[in-house]
Order: sequence, then C-alpha cells, then structure tokens
Amino acid sequence: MNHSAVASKAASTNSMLQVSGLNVYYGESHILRNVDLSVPEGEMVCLIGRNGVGKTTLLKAVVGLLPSQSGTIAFAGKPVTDISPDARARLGIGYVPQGREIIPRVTVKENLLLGLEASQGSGKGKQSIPEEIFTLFPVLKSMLSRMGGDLSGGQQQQLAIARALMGRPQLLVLDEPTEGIQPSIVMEIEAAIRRIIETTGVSVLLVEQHLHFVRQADQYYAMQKGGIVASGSTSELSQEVIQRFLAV
Amino acid sequence: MTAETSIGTVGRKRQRRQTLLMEGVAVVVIALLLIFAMPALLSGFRLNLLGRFLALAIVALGIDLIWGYTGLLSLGHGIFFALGGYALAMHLQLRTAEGLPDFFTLYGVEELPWFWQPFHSFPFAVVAVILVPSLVAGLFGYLVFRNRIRGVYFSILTQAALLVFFNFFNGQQELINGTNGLKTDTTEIFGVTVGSSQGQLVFYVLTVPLLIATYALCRWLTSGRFGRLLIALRDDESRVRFSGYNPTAFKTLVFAVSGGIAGVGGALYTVQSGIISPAAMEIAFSIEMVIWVAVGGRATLIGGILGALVVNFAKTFLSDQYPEVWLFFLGALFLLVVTILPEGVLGWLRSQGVKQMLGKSKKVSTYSSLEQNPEEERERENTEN
Amino acid sequence: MLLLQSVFNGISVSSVLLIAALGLAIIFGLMGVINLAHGEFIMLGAYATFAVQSGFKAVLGESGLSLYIIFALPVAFIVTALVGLALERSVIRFLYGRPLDTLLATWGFSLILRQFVRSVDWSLFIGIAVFCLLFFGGLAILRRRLDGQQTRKGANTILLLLSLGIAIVTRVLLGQTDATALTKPWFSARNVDVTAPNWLQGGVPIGSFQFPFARLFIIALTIVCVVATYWFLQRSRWGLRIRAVTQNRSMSACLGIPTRKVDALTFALGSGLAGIAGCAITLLGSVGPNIGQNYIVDTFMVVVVGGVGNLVGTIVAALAIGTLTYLIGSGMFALLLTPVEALNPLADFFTFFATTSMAKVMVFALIIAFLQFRPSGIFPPKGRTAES
Amino acid sequence: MSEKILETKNLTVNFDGFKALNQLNFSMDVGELRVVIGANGAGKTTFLDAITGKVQPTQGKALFQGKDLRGLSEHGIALGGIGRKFQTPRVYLNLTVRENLDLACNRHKNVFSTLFGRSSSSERRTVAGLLETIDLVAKAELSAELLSHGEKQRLEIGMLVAQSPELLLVDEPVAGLTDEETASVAELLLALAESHSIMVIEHDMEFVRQIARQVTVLHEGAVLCEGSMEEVQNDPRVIEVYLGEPPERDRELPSVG
Amino acid sequence: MLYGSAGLGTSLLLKACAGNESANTAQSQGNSQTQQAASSSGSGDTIKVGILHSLTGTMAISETTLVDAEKLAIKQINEAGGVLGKQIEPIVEDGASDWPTFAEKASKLIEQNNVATVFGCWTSASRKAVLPVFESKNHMLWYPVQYEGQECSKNVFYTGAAPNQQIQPAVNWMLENEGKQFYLIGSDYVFPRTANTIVKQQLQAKGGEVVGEDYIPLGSTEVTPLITKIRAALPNGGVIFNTLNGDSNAAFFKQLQGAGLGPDKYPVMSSSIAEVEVKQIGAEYLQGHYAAWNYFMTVDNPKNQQWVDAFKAEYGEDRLTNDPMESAYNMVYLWKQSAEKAGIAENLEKVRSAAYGQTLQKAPQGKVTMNPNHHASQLVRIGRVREDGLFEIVNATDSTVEPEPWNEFVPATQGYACNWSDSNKGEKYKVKGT
Repeated sequence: MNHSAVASKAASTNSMLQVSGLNVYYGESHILRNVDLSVPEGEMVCLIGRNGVGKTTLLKAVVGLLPSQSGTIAFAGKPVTDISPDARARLGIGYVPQGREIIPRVTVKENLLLGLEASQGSGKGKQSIPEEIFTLFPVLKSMLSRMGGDLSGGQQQQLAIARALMGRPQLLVLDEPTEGIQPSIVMEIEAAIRRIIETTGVSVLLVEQHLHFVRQADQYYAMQKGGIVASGSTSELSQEVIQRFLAV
Repeated sequence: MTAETSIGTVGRKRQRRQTLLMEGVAVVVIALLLIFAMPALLSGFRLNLLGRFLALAIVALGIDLIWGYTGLLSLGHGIFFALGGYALAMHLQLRTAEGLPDFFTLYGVEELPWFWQPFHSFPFAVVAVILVPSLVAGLFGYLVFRNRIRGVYFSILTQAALLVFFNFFNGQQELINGTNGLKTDTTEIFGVTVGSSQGQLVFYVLTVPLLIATYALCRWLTSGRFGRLLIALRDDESRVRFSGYNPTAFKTLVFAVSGGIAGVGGALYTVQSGIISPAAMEIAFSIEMVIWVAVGGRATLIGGILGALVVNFAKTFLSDQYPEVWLFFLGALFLLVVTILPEGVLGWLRSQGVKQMLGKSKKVSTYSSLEQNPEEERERENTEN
Repeated sequence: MLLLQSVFNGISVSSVLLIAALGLAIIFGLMGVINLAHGEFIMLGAYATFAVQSGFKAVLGESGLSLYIIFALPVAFIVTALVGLALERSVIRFLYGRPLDTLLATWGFSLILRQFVRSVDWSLFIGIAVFCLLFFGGLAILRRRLDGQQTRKGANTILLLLSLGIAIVTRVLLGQTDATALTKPWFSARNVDVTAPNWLQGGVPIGSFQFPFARLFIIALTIVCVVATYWFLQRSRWGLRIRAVTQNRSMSACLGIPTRKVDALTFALGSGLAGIAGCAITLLGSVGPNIGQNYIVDTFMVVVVGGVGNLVGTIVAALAIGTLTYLIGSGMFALLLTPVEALNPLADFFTFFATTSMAKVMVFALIIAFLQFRPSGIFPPKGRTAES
Repeated sequence: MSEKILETKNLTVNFDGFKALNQLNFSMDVGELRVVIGANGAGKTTFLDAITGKVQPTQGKALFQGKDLRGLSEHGIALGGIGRKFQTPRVYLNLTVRENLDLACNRHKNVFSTLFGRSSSSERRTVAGLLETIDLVAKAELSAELLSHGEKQRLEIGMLVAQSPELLLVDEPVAGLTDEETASVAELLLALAESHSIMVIEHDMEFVRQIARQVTVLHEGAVLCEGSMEEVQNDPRVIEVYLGEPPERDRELPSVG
Repeated sequence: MLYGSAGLGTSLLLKACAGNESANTAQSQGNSQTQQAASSSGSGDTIKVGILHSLTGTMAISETTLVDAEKLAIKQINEAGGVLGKQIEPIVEDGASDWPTFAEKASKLIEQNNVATVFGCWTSASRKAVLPVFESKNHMLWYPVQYEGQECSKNVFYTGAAPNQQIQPAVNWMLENEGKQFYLIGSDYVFPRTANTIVKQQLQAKGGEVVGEDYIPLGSTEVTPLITKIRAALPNGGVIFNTLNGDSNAAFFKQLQGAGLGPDKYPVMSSSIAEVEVKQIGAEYLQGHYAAWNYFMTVDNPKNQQWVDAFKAEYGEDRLTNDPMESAYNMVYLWKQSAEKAGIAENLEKVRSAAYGQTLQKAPQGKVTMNPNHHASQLVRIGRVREDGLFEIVNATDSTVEPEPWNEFVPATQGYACNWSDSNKGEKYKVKGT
C-alpha cells in the first residue's frame, strides 16, 4: 500500500510513461501536488478518485494540455514536459478525453481521418480507415457520413476511442470512457478496450469510476485533493480503499 | 475589531485626502505653468500647436474613460470630436455673416436651414458642443449595448458609424458645406478675431482649465463607486450583471460622457486650427486617438494626456523632417505598443515600480476577461514555450 | 429588362463585396483576428497584378497583355499570402485571444504597408532583406546556442536592435548613392495603371443593356473563389485540419494536428484571398496606395451581418448589402415606388437617399436595425459557444 | 409545509439537440441549505444558468418565491434576490477586497445613485462585518488579484452575501482548495445558512458531508434522487451512477461505511 | 552673400549686391509689415519660399507632381542667378491631404521659417483651410490649380483656370459640337458642386438641357449606380460632363467602357483629367473623350518642348507634364518677376502690387498675364485623348481669355468683379452697366 514504494518499483521496470513530482496549477488553484505515477509498458493503469480530485487535470498534463509548474513527464524514456500536445500525440500518446470531444461539425469519417494526424509519415497517399476499426466498433461503419456532433453519447465514445487508435499510439490515455453511457454500450466499450490491449499491446492510462472496469486494470492509483494517496495492484484493491476514495 | 477598523478607516481617509491634496497642488502648478510660462516661452506658432494638442489631450481623456476603464474600444470618436467642432463653428459662421454664411449662396440656398437657427445663440452653441455629441453617443451606445454587442463588434460598428457620418457630412454641401468644412478664423467673437494671435492666446488659455476640468471630471467618475463599477464592467461584465447592475445603462452613460468630452476637445481644436471639416471623421484619425491612450498607458488618465502630447509632437516633428518616415513610425508605434508595451509608458513605469516593491510584476488586464477562452489561452502559452 | 439589369448590377456590386470579404470572413470567423490590414492586402494584390502586367509588357510586349491576368491571379494570391504569413508569424501569433490588440496591430501594419508601396525602392528592399537575414538568421543561431528564457530574451532584444540598426544604415547609405536604379521608387505615391486585357473590355449586349465582361469575370471569379474555398475547407486535408482546429483547438492538438501551422496557413489563406480580390478590382478602378481603405468598413459589415465563421452567412450578407446599396443608391427603389400613388412619400424618401453617399447612410441604419433583433448576425454561431 | 423559495417545473434546456436539463422538477424551502451533486455533465451548471437567466429554458419554468423567472434579465433576477457564485472565483481583480464588497453591497444599483450616492454608514457596516465573516479584514485594502485562490473563493461568497439575496447559489466553492481552506469555506457556508437559503453544487464528498443536510442528485439533466446524506449514500441508483456497478454486487459496501 | 556665390560672374555679383542694398533701404523705410517679413530672410544670402503640398495621403498622387514642377522652376531660376541675386531656398512642407494640417503647416512656414511667399495646395478645401492663415497674417499664397472660382483673396494669386477659362468654354464646345443634353457627374465636394451650378445656368442660357446630376463620395470606386442612372436618363448623343476627381475617374471610365458606353455614344468632357491621369487610368479607356485645359503636353511651341525636355531630364523619361504642373511652374516665374520688379522679395505689399500685369511671354502654354484680380489670363484649349494617352488639341482660343473669379452665371455673383489694384474696388465690386 505504500505508494511511493510502488512508484519506485515501477520506475525500475520498463515504463511507457513516467510522471514524477508533478505540480499543476489552474490559475492560482493548486490542482496537482507532487504527483508520481508510472505506466509500465503493455500494462493498464487505472486512476481512481471522486470528481474534482484532479484526475482529469493529471491526464491533461500528461497529454500536454496543461503546463506543469514543476516536475517531469517522460514518455518512452524521453522527456516530454516541454513539448506541445500535437508533438506528444505524434510521439504516440493517444487521448480519449472526458466528454469525448468529437469535432462536432465534421463527419464521422473525417473525425477518424483526423486520428491519422498522429501517425507521422503516412501523410501522402490515399487515406483509408483500417478494417480493424470497424471490427472493434461495427456501429461506426454505417455512420461514416453523419456529423460527429449528431451521434449519441455511446457512439461518440466509440468514435473517440477509434479516432485515438487511428494514430497507432503506444500509450492510450482514457478519461472516463464509460461516463454517461448506457450500460449495454459500456459493456461493448469495455470489451473493445480489452481487445485493443490484447491485440496491440498498447499501454493504457485510464480514469474510471465503474468498479468492475477498474478491476480489469493491472494497477491502480487513488487520488484525493490533487495528490496520489494510494496505489497498488488492482488485485489488492480493498473495499476500504473503494469506500474511502470512490463512494458517495 | 470595530475599534481597529475605524482607526484604519480614519487613517485611510486622511491618507486619501493627503494624496488628493498633493495631486491638486501638482495640477494647479502645471496649469499655472501652462497658462503663464508657456505663452512667454513659446512662439505663437508653437503655442498654437501646444494649445491644439492640449485640446486633443481632452479627447484622449474621453477615450481613456471608455477604453482604459470600461474596456470599450471606440473607433468612432471622430464623430463626436467633429460634432463638437461643428457646433461651435456653426455659431461662429452665423456671427460673421449679416445674412447667410457665404457658402450657402454658392449652392443657391436662400434660407437658413432650421437646425442652424438656434446656433445664433452663443449659450446654445456652447451647450450644443457638449450635448449634441453626448446625445448621439448615448443613442448609438444604447442601441448597441442593449444587444450586448461588445468587444470587437462594438469597435467595428463604431467605425462603420464613423464612415456614415463622414459620408453624410461630406455629402450635404447645402447644409454644412461638405468637404470644405467651416472656417472659424476670421470671425470676431466678443471683439476679438478668432484667428488673431490675441484670439488664439485666449483660446489657448481657455483650453488649459477645460483640460483640467475634464481631468477632474474623469478623476471623479473613475474614483468612486461608479469608477469601480466601470472597472468591474471591463473585467467581468457578466459578474456585474449577476450582482444586480444593469450594464447597458452604465455603459451608455459613460459612452455619452466620453462623447461629450470629445465634443469639447473638438470645439477647442477647431477654433485653434481655424477649420472643422469632415476630415476630422476620417478613419485614421479616430484610430490615432486610440494610440495616444495606448502609448501613454490605459486606465491612467495622465497617460492619455501625455500620450496625446507626445505622439502629436512626434508627428509634427517627424512629418516636418521626414514626411516619408511618419507612417512607418506610426505603424511601428502601433505594433510596439501592442506587442511589447501593452500597458503603455506609464503603465510600464508603474509595473516596474511595483515589481521592485513586491518582487513580482503586476499585470493590469484592461480587457474583459470574458473575451478570452482561458483554455485556449493556456494551450497557446503552452505551445509557444 | 429593368429588373434583369437591376439583378445583374446588384449581383455584380455584391460580388465585389463578397470577394473582398471572403478572406476577412475566414480570418475573422475562424481565427477571431480583426484584420484591419485586409484592405492593404487587397491593395498588395492589385500592385502584384500591376507588377505582373509590367513584366508581361517588358518581356512579351503589348501582345502578351491579353493573358497577364491569368498569371496575375496566382501571383497576387501568393504574394499576399506570404505577406500575411509573415504578419501572422511575427506579430499575430502572440495576440491570439486578444482581438482588440490584433485590431490595433493590424492597423499599424496597414499603415506601414501603405507607406511601403509608396516608398519602396531597391535600397529599401535591400535594407529589409538585410534586416530579415540578420534577425532571423541570428534568431536561428541563438536558438541553437542559447538555453534559458532570460538570456534568450535579452539576446533577442539586442539582436533586434542590432539588425535594425544595420539595416537602417544600409538603407541610408544606399539611398545616398547616385545610382537611380537603387533609389527609384518601384511604384511611387502615384496611382498605377492596370489595363484590363482586351477580352475583358466591352461586354455582352442584351437589349439596350450591356453586361460588362469585367463584371462577368469578377462574378465568375467570385464564384470560383467561394467554391474553391468551400472545397478546400470541406474536402482537403488541410481544410479538415482547419475546421478541426477552429471547432476544438485543444482536442485537435491532442490528435497531433500542428495547430500553429494551421493558424499560419489559415491566415495566409485569408490574406491570399484578399490578394485575389485585389487582382479583381484592378478591372474596375485604379490602383493606388489607398484603395484598400475603400473596402475595409464595408467588408467588416458583411462579416458582422453574416455571422462569424459562416461562409453561407457571408455570402447572403454580401448579396443583401451589395444589392441594397445598389438599389437605394441608383434610385431604383424610388423608381419602383413612384408609379404607385399612395407610396409617393416613401418614394420621395428613397429619392433623398438615392446617391452613393446617402445609400451608405441608409444601409448602415438598416444594419443597426437588423442587429437589434439578430445581434449575432444572420447565422449566429450555435450552442454554448455563442455565450461570451 | 413551509414556503418554497425555489421551484422548477419540467425545466428543460435544449442545446442544439442536447438536453442539458430534462424535465427537471426541483423544489427547495425557505431557509434550507441544499447540496446538489451529480456526475460531470449531469446539468448542474446549466441548472444554475437557467435559474439566473443566463439561458432561457426551452420548456417548463423556474419559480422564485412563487414568481416565474422567465423573461427576466440577469440583473433583474439578481436584484430580485438570487445571488450566484461562479465555479471559478469571479471577483474584480483590479479592485481591492473592500471595493469588491462595496460594489456588491450597493443598495441602489441604478446609474445615478451609483454615481452620486456615497456608501451609507449601514453599508459600510455591512462591508466591515462581511470582511470579518470571510476573514479578510487584514487584506481589505489589497487588490483582489493578490489574494490566494481560497481567499478569492471566500471573497466571492462575501460579495454574494453583500447583495443580501434571499437565495444563494454556490457553484463548486471548494474546487482546488486545500483542506484548511475547504474547512473554512464549509464553516462560512454553515454560518450563512443560519440566515439564508443556500444551494450548493459540489462534488467534494468530504465537504458535502461537512455541510449537507438535504442532498439532491442530478443525473442526465433530471433529479435522480433526493434525501439526507445517509439516504443518498445508500440509494442503489446513486451507487450505480457513481460506481458504475449494480448495487447487488457490492452489497457489503454500506456496512463498511 | 559674397562668399556664397563665388562661382557667379562679377556682373551678377554686383547686381546682387545692389539688390541687397535696396532691400536694406526698403527695410529701413518700410512699414511694419515689411519689417516683420524682412527681418527674417533679409539677413541671409537666400530667399526662403514655402512649398506646401500633400506629400502623403490621398492627394499625394497629384500634388507631388506640382512639387516637382515648382522645384524645377526654382532650380532653373537659381542656376540663372536667382532672384534679385539671391538664391531661392525652398522649404517643403507636407500637408498630408489633411486640411487642418495644411493650415498648421502654413502658419509654420510663415511664422517659423519666415518665407517670402508660399506656393501650394491643390484641393479647394485645402486652400480654404489655409486662406484664413494667409489673410490674418497678410501673407501671400500662389495657387496653381483650376478651381471653382467665387473667391478673390488679396492674399492669394490664382494661376490655374477660373471657371470661365475652362468649364464654360468646355460646355460651349460640347454644346456646339457634340450634343445638347448633359448629364453632370462629380465627386461630392465643392468644386464639382459649384462647377455644376455654373454649368446648369450656362446651359439654361444657351439652350442646352441638364437631364441629370449626380455625386459620389470622393475616392469611391463603386460607380455602378451612377452608370445605371446615366443610361436611364441620357439619350444617345448626350454629353457627360465629368467633374469626378481622383480614384473615382478610373473606376468610372473603366466601367463606362465595360457597360458598352463609348465616346461614340456618350462623349465625356472632363475637367480634372490631364495627361498624368490618362496614364494612370489607361489610354484605352479614355480614347476619344475630351478634356479642357489651358495647357496640354502636346502644345506645339519651342518653349513647351524645352520645358518638357528639361522636366524629363530632371525626373525621368517616362514623366509627363500637365496643366496644373505648368501653372505651378509658371507661378514661380511670375513671383520671381514680381519680386524683381518690386526690387525686394520680402516686402509683400510691393511684390503684390508689382505682380499686377506681370506677363510671361513664353510660358509653355503661350502667354500668361497676372491680372489685378489675382487671376491669370490664359489660353483655353479643348483636347481629345489620343491612342498614346496624350491629347489632340481640337480647339484653342486665339488669344488669352480674361479670368472672371466671380461667375456671371451664378445669380449671386452676376455682375461682380474683383480688382486689387484699385483700393476702392478690392475683393468684390459691382461692375457698372450690368
């Protein structure tokens, strides 16, 4: 349960993402306080905690949307603290934000093609959408010409994940992918994510509140008041931790 | 606690009174210098220049009031400037002519148009100098603010209004002599020819107290609760609204006041330059007014005055010596003020002072924060690094 | 016949307005930048056309003149796009999110451009080239050599002053030589003459009326520009990027879209369209340093009335404003109303406004009235973004 | 049955096809301190927007002390007695703390009394008292931009109170605050609840526990459930929304809490 | 003085000294006016003159050509020994196309630089703006551009055409040769308005007819409504009388041609289009249309050839000359002759009196005489634009036409005249017998 011990252990293994001593302010409010976190290669790490404890802020700092006052972020061994979000995306960080952030007045197909921006080098030539995407999310195939903003929440979520996959990321950052979505689709999304991990070996950093999804992860970090307060393997995730950091 | 605060209040009041007194003394000294020393030191030509620039400084105060304090960038103050100038010039025209002013006969107008009639009266003309621009500004402001048109939309609309007034005045030869405008120099008023050196001295001397009066008015408007509300409107209009104030009324009033001030400046400028014409409503002139304030420093009042004087003297000097360079210089001034010196000279000096005292720079944002999307801003900052 | 003529004239007036406003609509609508230098970009396009024409005259003689306009269009586009790009990179990019500051900065730039075309000669050109070489070269070297914000900022300032100083000295020294080739202004303050190619002079006679080729050409050009812009934004890869960035900047960045490049490109595109507009208006009038000023307010009105960031709105607004101005200004309204006895007072009213100046007054009043009930234009931006 | 201070009937707000509020029925008694919680996107902020006139409801209506709020302007509603605190503190950065309070405190908010009127002694007393309440006496003459985040939050609450509204709407008052700051805000709100009706939107559960008496849970633009903290915590629907698990699989949960 | 002009011949030197001496005596005897002016420039070995035109802004396009012409004249005079043996030192000020700036710079030239006279202005508005300055300081302005008349200031010499030297002959000629129906168009300012007032009265008196009158804003290029109106109102063979100025002209002619209305249908008589403007608009648009001036570049006499060559040598082969430039050139010589006749350049009263009757026998346009009404007698010519952009002179008066500043066709000024050589007459007096 000693989270710093876990962190140091993680650092010693081959980590895809290594966050150390991160401090982030939003205006003057101190949102993240000395956050250490590590995502080992090929593993799925889940960040838990109630609304407003700074999980989303942490993810935004990781993808580069928020600047950090101090601390470092390393991706695949390379420091990325000072580079712009688009450069981080091209390095291989795929981001599925909270609220999906589908570009609304752009078609589904175009939204998917935008995902290709992150995969460098594939600039020229006819852009096409690989068939795997439709195997994962069959619903998208029939929607290609619809406007992104017209999809339902669940469809948007699937689109957002598919879009992130288009860039063939090494790290997938998912912010509450099941939030506000019908239970049946939640299952589909979870299954898809599991399959993605199995087939591509991508590392995942996930913010989630649905418990049984949390349990699918390899490791968890619990946040409260902008800091990591507990971490460990999800197999050891106790009711006490859940009650303290998640329940109402 | 009550004892403590009341002592605090008294101390604060005393301090405030003291600074106010110091300021008053400084202003009087400067005024006396301007009125008595300058005419002795400067040639008539230079004095006339100074007088006109002081008149422009009055306009700058009006701009500072709405832009620096209230956050409304008007690109149409030439309208109010010109209206003030026309009001006075119309009176002076009627003073010379036995019957009709000369130009009317040129266009075959035989009867004085109705709106000229009241300008026979001097008191009416003086009141009109302030009131006509105020009313026009107030009406325009009301129509625009009522719809919550602000920021750049407001600026664009004021510019369009300027163009319309320019066209109107330019086009109505029979009514106000079109492009030629109205001359004032040869008129006699109270036994003095306006254009004579004696007359010019009188107007110069008149400009100084009026500038000070305007300054005092602006100080009064911007210092009390009203002034704080203007700043609040600038910083966060929506918060003001949720506090129960109606922003439209306040903005309309302050725009009208600013228009009236521009009118006074316009009238004083007119008698000292001898002519008012639609050229005063050219787009470039109104934008130049803004740069005076920006150079001096927004929301400082004094900055506006200094800016008007400095920029205009620079203009006179540069366009004398290197006419080609002037536009380059002015253009560069705009770029410089916006990118490197956004707080103007005075604001820069102040922030440097504060920096030394507190060890960190004080950022004065004179724009409504609502115009910016904070997230976008942050992302920009981030990507620029 | 009268109706056909009115419609044609209304459309042709509108098309000039639209082609001039198109670039502005893109820059303002997609980037939130108030580009008061837009008129000067139009002017640059016109001067580029003049330069191309002179080049053709010099190389091919008079016979080459018939085709110059075909070449002038891309040249005008590229020249103004490059100038726009330079402006965006050097100034505008620091001012995003501060629309009023962009307004002042672009006005400053427009003053410089206006004086530039008046006084540009080889010595000035060389001076500017020297400055660019020193400053940007130095910047590139510094970026590699120096670390640390503080030292870099200081070094930048010194570099700026140094290169500026050297450039000015160069210019002054060159200016004092007797070589007139160096000091002869390229354009001077005078208007320059751009003559339409033969095939654009004259027109198609229909009845007693003649549709001028130049007008038809501009209408066609406007349609081509609108369609091309639409195609570029809707179908091309960069267009997709631009749309994505304007709709959701931060998410676009997270997808790997280089937002800074997209900004620069959008600005360059808008400026380039102004260049094409400049090329077009050489067919209608003379070319001088101040022509841009004729368009700036009208085009802004088009954008404001059309609603920000909306191509269709811009088109409708240009049509409405252009046609109205024409109908009122030409006295057509008055003419149409006169036969009806009851409407005579109204006809008198419109007759009063039946000059170009007064038509502007009237149209502006209508715009203010219009904004009373549609404050965000014909097609307001939808949803939450509309609020503050 | 006590008098209702706020009531909404079938309140619906439609953004571009997206129903931010969906047939929301809500009511609150005079003198109540109500906490509204809900997951992100549950429509909490839109709810406040609809009450304060920032957005107009597509359907339904909001009643304040029995009066329909439809069609009233924001400042009209504010004058009518509803004060609102925003999520991120919105105070006037270029004014001092005292000036901030003084502006809000002004009883006569038309142009001319603002221009010519001076703060009355009762207003000055109110300001002094409020400075005490929000614990900013020492910083009264500092410009608000020099305050810390927590101080700004307190100042904004103070400004709200200075308006002397009947109803205070407080949006996420402790976001980004330290524990001590959170505690002081909680104290402040509890003190204010003595004399005001307050609706707080928050998702810091520690904080909610500290202040909550009656809790409303919003979900997808409608009320999911309402009750005491205890009741809400144990409501299976709430657990599902918050934990994403059918309650039967976590039957043991409540016993641990 | 002696050291300054070492290169000049002895005779010149002597003459110069004599001139200087006489200036000194004049100064000692002179009235206050003289002292004021003389104290300034009398001491040096140069005579300062002001040149006041727009070097920047809208009007720079036209006005810089006048500066060129005036500087050329000054240079030639200086090379020939100067005025009264003194070199002329021009001080150029920029009016920046802004009327108050003109007034400001005029004061500056008079008060700061103590110039002996000022050459300047183009637009009537700028002249009206500086007029009070010159009147209140009793100074002297030379104004080179044709204008609307209805003015006769003691402090201004007008060397451009008065309406009866340009507009009236133009209307007469069109009436006799092209058509009876006139459509009047102009930029919206004082010159076109006044000119058209005169034209209307004139046509009424001579059996012509005005079928329409229209104005567009100065500098506007949207002329479609104008062309629509002309087409609607003007029958074939009608005449367009054009007083448009500046950028509008280019737009007007380009679009007129585009609308299929060539000179065969509606010939246009323009009052503000000279060689320079034709070049800027493009000769193909203007070919066959008319203009009326006192001078055209194509005037065939040796003096003109000499001048054009000198001008091209100074400023470049591609440069053109035109009427306002010629007037500007002439007025410098007229001033020089006046000053020499007065014997002192600084005594403005004397120079003014000396100016009456001064004649340039060999001005580029022919003979030019300054009248006591401060306007110049000049020849009047009608030109038609040729393919090369110059004018074919289709009509010219045999002898100079006397200027009438107060127009006989405007009721308010009918029968009035101006004579500054007679203290009883002055600015405006009723001519007996009318």
